[in-house]
Amino acid sequence: MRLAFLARRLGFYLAAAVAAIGLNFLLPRLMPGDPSSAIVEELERVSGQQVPAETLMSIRAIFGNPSDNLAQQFVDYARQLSHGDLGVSVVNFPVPVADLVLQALPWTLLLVGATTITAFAIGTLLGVVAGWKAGSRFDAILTPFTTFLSSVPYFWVALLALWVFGFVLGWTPLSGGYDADLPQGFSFAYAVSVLHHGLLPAATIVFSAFGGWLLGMRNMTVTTVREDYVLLAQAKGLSPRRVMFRYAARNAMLPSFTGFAMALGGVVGGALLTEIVFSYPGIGYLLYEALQKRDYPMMQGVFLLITLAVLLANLVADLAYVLLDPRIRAKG
Amino acid sequence: KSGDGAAGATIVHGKTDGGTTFVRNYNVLGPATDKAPNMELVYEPLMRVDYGDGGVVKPWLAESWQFAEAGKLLTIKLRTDVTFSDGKKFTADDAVYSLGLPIEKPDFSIAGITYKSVAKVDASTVAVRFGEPSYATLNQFANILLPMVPKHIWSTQNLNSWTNPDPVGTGPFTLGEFKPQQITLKARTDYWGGKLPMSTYKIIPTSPDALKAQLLKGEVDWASNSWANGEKEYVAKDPDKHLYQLYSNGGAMSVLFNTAKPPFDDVHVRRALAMTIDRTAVVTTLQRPGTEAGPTGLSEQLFADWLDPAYKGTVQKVDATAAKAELAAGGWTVEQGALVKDGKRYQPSILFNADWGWGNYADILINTWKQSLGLQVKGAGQPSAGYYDKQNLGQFDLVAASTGGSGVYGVYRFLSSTYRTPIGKSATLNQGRWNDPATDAVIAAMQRTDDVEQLKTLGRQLQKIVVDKVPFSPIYNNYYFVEINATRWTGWPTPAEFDHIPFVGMGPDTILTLLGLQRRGS
Amino acid sequence: MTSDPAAGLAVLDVRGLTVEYATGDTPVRACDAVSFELRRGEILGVAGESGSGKSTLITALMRLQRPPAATTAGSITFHPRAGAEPVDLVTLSPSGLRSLRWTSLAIVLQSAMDALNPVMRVGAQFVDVLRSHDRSLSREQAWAKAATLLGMVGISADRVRSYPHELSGGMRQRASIALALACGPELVVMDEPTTAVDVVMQRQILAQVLRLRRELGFSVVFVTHDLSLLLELADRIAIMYAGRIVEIGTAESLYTKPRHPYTRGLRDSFPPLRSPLRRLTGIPGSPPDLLNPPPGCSFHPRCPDRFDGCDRERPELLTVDEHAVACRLYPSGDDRA
Amino acid sequence: MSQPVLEARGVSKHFTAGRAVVRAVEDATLALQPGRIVALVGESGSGKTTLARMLARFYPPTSGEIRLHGKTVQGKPRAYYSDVQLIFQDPFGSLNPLHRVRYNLERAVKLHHAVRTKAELEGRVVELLERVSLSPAEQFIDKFPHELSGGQRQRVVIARALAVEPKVLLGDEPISMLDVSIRLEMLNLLDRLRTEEGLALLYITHDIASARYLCDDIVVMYAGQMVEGGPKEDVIAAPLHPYTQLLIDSSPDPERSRRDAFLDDEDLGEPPSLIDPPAGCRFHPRCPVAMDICRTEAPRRTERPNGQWTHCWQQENA
Amino acid sequence: MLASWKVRVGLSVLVFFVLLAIFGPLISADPRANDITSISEPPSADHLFGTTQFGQDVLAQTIAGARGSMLVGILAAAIGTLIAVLVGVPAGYFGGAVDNGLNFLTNLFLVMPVLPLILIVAGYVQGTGPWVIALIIGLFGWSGGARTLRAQALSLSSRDFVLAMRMVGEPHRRLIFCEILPHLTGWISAMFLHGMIGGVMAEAGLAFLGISDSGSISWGTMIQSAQQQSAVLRGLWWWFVPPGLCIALIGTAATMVNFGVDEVSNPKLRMARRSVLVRTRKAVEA
Ligand SMILES: Nc1ncnc2c1ncn2[C@@H]1O[C@H](COP(=O)(O)OP(=O)(O)OP(=O)(O)O)[C@@H](O)[C@H]1O
Ligand SMILES: Nc1ncnc2c1ncn2[C@@H]1O[C@H](COP(=O)(O)OP(=O)(O)OP(=O)(O)O)[C@@H](O)[C@H]1O
Ligand SMILES: [Mg+2]
Ligand SMILES: [Mg+2]
Ligand code: NI
Repeated sequence: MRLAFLARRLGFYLAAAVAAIGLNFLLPRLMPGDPSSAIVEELERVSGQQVPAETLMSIRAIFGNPSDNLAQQFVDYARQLSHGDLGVSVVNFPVPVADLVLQALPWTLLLVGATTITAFAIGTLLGVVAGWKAGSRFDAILTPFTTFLSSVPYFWVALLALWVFGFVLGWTPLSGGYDADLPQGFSFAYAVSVLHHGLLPAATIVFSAFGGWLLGMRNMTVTTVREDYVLLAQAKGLSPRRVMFRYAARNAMLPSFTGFAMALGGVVGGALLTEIVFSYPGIGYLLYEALQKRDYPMMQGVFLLITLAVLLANLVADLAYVLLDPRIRAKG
Repeated sequence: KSGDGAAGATIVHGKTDGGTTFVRNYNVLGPATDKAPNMELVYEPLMRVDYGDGGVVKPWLAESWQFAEAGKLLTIKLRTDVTFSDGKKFTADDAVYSLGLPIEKPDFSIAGITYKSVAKVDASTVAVRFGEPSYATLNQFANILLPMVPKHIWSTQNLNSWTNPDPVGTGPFTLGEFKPQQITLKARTDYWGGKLPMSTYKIIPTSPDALKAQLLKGEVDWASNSWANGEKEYVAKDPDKHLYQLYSNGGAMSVLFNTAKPPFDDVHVRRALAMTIDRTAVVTTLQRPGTEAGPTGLSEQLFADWLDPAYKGTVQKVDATAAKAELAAGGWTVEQGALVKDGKRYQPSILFNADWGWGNYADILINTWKQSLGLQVKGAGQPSAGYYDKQNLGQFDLVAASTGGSGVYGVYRFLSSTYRTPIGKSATLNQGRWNDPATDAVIAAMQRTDDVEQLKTLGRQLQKIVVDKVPFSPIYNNYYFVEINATRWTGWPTPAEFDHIPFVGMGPDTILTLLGLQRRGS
Repeated sequence: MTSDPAAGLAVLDVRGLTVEYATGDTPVRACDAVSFELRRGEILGVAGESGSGKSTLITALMRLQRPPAATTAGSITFHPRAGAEPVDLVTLSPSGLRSLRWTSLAIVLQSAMDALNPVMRVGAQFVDVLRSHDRSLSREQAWAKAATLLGMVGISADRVRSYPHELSGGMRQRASIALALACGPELVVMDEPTTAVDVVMQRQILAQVLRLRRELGFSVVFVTHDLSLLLELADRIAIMYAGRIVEIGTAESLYTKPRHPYTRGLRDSFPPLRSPLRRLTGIPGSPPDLLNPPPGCSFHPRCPDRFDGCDRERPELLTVDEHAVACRLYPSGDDRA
Repeated sequence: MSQPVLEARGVSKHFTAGRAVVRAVEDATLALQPGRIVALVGESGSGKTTLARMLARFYPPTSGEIRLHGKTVQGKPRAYYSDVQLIFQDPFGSLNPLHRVRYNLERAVKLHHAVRTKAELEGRVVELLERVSLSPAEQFIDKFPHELSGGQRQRVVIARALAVEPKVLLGDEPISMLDVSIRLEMLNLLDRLRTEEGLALLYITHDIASARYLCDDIVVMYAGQMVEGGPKEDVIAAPLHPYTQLLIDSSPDPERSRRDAFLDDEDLGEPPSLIDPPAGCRFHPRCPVAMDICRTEAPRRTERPNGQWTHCWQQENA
Repeated sequence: MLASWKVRVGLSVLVFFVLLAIFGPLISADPRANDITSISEPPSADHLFGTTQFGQDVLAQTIAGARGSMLVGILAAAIGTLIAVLVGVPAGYFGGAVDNGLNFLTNLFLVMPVLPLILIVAGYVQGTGPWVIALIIGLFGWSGGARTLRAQALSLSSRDFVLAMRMVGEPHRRLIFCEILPHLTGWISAMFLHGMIGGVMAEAGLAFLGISDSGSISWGTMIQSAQQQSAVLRGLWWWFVPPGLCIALIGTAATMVNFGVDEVSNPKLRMARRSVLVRTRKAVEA
């Protein structure tokens, strides 16, 4: 049962990955006109130069040679991808997209990964407490406040934070991922600088993201607390903390866990707007720049990477879910 | 933090337009659109344009030059004291190679190269041949995109894909350390132009807003960015050290009329609309008071000597009465917000670049037109790409676009009908499709002479055409914006007195600025 | 009955227990001045229709009620075994209560599927409670004990590592009975522990409960809507109607001589399995809405024997020996049926 | 005995759950006659609901056939439903909480009769309500299900089923969710419908006492198979199958001397898995009198002159 | 449903904004009118919300922005909800092959990263109007809803009352529309509200990135314009606070409505209300 379940999920993700690659392949081709010619023209317009043969080839491999049929184009595309080749950045020619992505990836993983986990932890914890003490003053104040918080556009929060802490108070740097003067590497000063730069973006992400977790978790906890098994746990005379965490929270968490997995997958996509507000050198910013400069190969590459990461995270989440919820193994 | 280390002499440049990371690509001529910044500190052109002197072309790596054959043959004498940073001498071979590249490789044909061939005359002289008289296009040799590169290195590379990670050039700097978020350039000790007062030039990426804080804190010494209300928010806080300077770049933000289609093929309509642009409102909201463009589009700061006295000091005010009279004279009426003549209605729209945030200024124009003429113009914002597409293809009625160039000829050159294409075909210049024999004649005459007085006369003729026939209508002057924190470095030029503009990215001017600085207190 | 020396003594003494649901403007009184006594080793059955307040009573007895339920009056005096001081569960401090829980008071809920934590192994749920009440117990010992306890109710030891969903309904129900007995409680309350299983299994489970009670000597409050089952199982039976106990007495006397018309009606709602069939009518009408209880005796709208005044006067539960009834037909509680 | 209206002949139902096959009903045969009530008893999971749902054509039988008026049924079940109606266990669940009583009945009437006027429609609805003793009808007609008690809801459900004027009513534990005190009213109502309208009734229950009260014949199911059947008094008084015996012994019976039944604390284990049922007689693992043959071969049907029949080796050999 | 104060307050706020979007622009000042005599002025009697860098009245812009943002939000929500219903309900109701196909589609869209996808698509179709933006947001934002609806329809379709009505002879069409859909209205309206804030937020985000119709005024373009003029760093708070707050307000309102509806339909949540706790405490003390 368990294996069958996993196999089915795996099958789905494989299919989804193929679909994602297909979407990535089709998107530019669905747009009016022939994508590679459009890109070539764009490139010529931007640079005011004729596109060299090498660039043309790279573009053709990713975006298709108009003279080939679609199947042939897909084969070329898949072959290109199977070598880990996401094509060549048009704007940063001849740097491969993969290189640029790899450069930006650690930053995003660090910032968004850490904050996603933190926000989830904080939100879930507070949500459990609010749900456990539903109706208490703590809940009655925190929950509406959080409702409001989670409705505030997060780039707006980022702007305000930047203004207050970066500009008015000057506590945090205004942009970038680290102090450029320091040599990159595993030095203490460098780590401190990375933390210092990451603090504000991280804080704003956590600030605007934990509310959603809190609300979901609160309601799930409220529902779970009314389950018989929680009642029984109380009757068993276990300590309230144990009842709250092992019985109520443990079960209430299951639905948010799926969301958390998706969020983790989304990490690779970066906190787009926040990264932009803080000029944080992550994937989100990369995508934004690609978009602005119409660097289609870069857009496609980043998007493919994000999609595959999300798929992978979901797969991992499914696997983990099997461990978390024994019932799933039976249900399949 | 940045700056005063043991090495001491560092100048920090905050770069705002390059995103968060830099790309190590020093192939000046390569096809990428994003390359390493400030390559002009490594690779230098032959000449420079002196904006302090009406945009006249001055020598740089070239020592002198001479036109012959009625402006069709240019002999350039090179400096003999120039070396590349690898120690090799800069010779005519390098110059011929460098100038020949765009001819030999059409891929590299940068817009504006008009010469047909290059030849070596002797070890320090090259001859450039044009197809037609080219006195007026000398400034192409001042283009930093036509730099002198070392033949011994470049000729062995595949220039299409080479990224030239360790550039060797004639400029005052070599690449010290390259990090995606910080570049340090090291000053050469054997630079032909003299000894630089600093040993290191550091470039950091930043955003316009972050830059402001960095300037205030003194983390950045020098940047090229506009600071609306900079006088109050920056300079006033320490007028001695906080410098915010505007240098006219000779051009203006203008409304271009699409003269290839009605109703803008009618001079009365153009005049009426030009008369009812509230330029003062625009510059007020831009927070650049007093920068309204004159009717000619030539800035007085730069072209004082060249301007027709009749147009000097003119600030065009909104004149609804006159504008209505113009419309009446052309037989136009405005009905329900549209221009009407002979039963045909025209409801124009104005194209602008949304990425510049120009929508709000477009609104000001639209409002004034509505208030003074009753004409309802639609705003049609487009992101950069679409904006340029539509502009070049002539798919617009009115477009807010920058005009400009070096020298009077440079500013007006685009009006030549030689650049004109039918609507639907891309034009890189003359997007307004201006087609006027008188204009063409004057422009052609300017190309054929380097006689300053004659050029001035011709220039005034062009000014008159622009003022009377209104192929485009300037709104406000464009500037080079310079932000400086002079805490560490002094000796900066000022707009009141300069012979080079302290603007980063201006090639030789940038170098001249650096050469002229002194460390404060030493 | 058992040979426990303390037999016959009260283990629980409930007086005037009133529980209200504080929803809406008028509170719903789901338990109204409920009084009874539970003796050591005894099985007290509580029968009543759906909504009569059985579960409310049980949760209030265990102080497990949650908002909006609130115990608004009455006392629950618990007499611990080894001569310790009696305590009032209604006012007992939370920590005092926690020390009594499971070691003295245990509960079996209606649906074992819902009562077992779905993400914990069955054994772990035993270990959890065993170790929290006996800190000296090692993990291994606790698991071993869990297996023994499961064995007691006929579940093989290898099932301790199963998750609840991996057990059948009957096994789950038995497991939760074993769980209730884990810490040797004096009192086990059971809220319809066998409604979800079918008759064969029900009989097996109840047989085991009876056997275990013989061996361990705990008292039981057993709640169900199935009077016919209680008649066989319980020592004494309390009949609840609309939040009140309308009659309480030994099983035999309740079956043979029901006094309250409701009890009689209820008894006659179960068609016989063997004796000759006759047409039965049950009790006409439907149970009252506790939000708007009828005035007087809440049974009067359905009562075949009602007479003048039943719709005004509320009868008290009057005790005579083993039998008590709240009906105006028996003004002194004596036997007139 | 008259001709059966509805018959199941050797029907089986196998569900596939993943790779496993659940043999929920195996070779069941059942006949419903007009004016007679058959009770189907058996423990949880024995396939009673599955059989009822096959008869209601919610599931197609894996094998065997369903016959209505002697003809094998096939095609769209729409016409079939004007003869056969199923009453569900949960009276709340089988009424859409968003629709009034009126809507439910009017839809049923409209779908099966060409009513022309509003008054005619109203008349029919009132008549239906009165037939299930919901009178005065005006008091109930515009109520929502949640405004009715369980018994009243179940009556509305029955009224809706009657609207199509069926010949057969299948009741899947129609009273088990009702309060004890009102169950009998419902049984009496069903009994009246049988007598007055000549309906054929299938009464599914796990309560053997109520089966005895209502029905004429009893059929006992165990683990997907029918193990015994016959006239009710015979089956209860003298069960032929040990499972029937066990079922009767397990049923609460206050008349029995107290606690007798609880004394033999014997663990009979669980009903078998239907995925991998025991070979031979499916009851043999729990059977106190199982013989060797029970473990290998399934017993055939043994009939008694009184109409009682069973599948048990004990009887076959007797 | 209106018994819940959360629903009442939330709905009032939403209705207020919808009315504002419909009628506000008719009575407010021209949001594009430039008054260069008052530039970047803080709130005053003349300009209740102050003025922008361009001498435009922030109040008028906020009102016009309500129209722009709500239009995109509501359109996106309508499109998304419609697709969710069209995909989710048949999948759940019919099951089998229909379900397999539709469910795969849903799951696929569920795991696709939506914002980047919207960005990419918006990047390809540059310079678009509010309709296209709404279409894109809606097209990529339906999957969560479809999944919920599918699950609900699946459980509803096997509920006894559906079977019972089928037995009475109702055709599939009526079963879906009269028996099942009415039960989903709660979910669907919640989905719609959710989609609406999602749409408003996404529009704001896209506008902030410069992907929007620059001709229209929305809260997003207001924030973007303020950001472009460094309003934040210059302390022109009255410029960017109103649009941000408006978004937060309707977001909060929509969440409150959903919360309230949840409480009404889920008794467990209803029991968790503070009033219940307070009342219970009072009862015990009495
Ligand atoms: N949370 C609640 N809020 C308001 N009233 C409630 C609540 N829970 C129960 N009640 C009411 O209290 C009364 C007693 O309910 P209780 O659950 O104790 O009945 P019961 O006898 O256990 O019924 P059943 O046999 O159905 O389990 C019912 O009338 C019910 O309406
Ligand atoms: N759709 C289905 N898919 C798989 N198995 C099923 C399905 N429906 C029923 N079963 C299985 O078929 C067997 C018989 O179930 P059924 O519901 O018919 O029993 P029942 O006699 O009605 O039980 P109860 O008394 O609990 O209602 C059970 O083991 C059940 O798990
Ligand atoms: Mg109960
Ligand atoms: Mg069943
Ligand atoms: Ni029962």
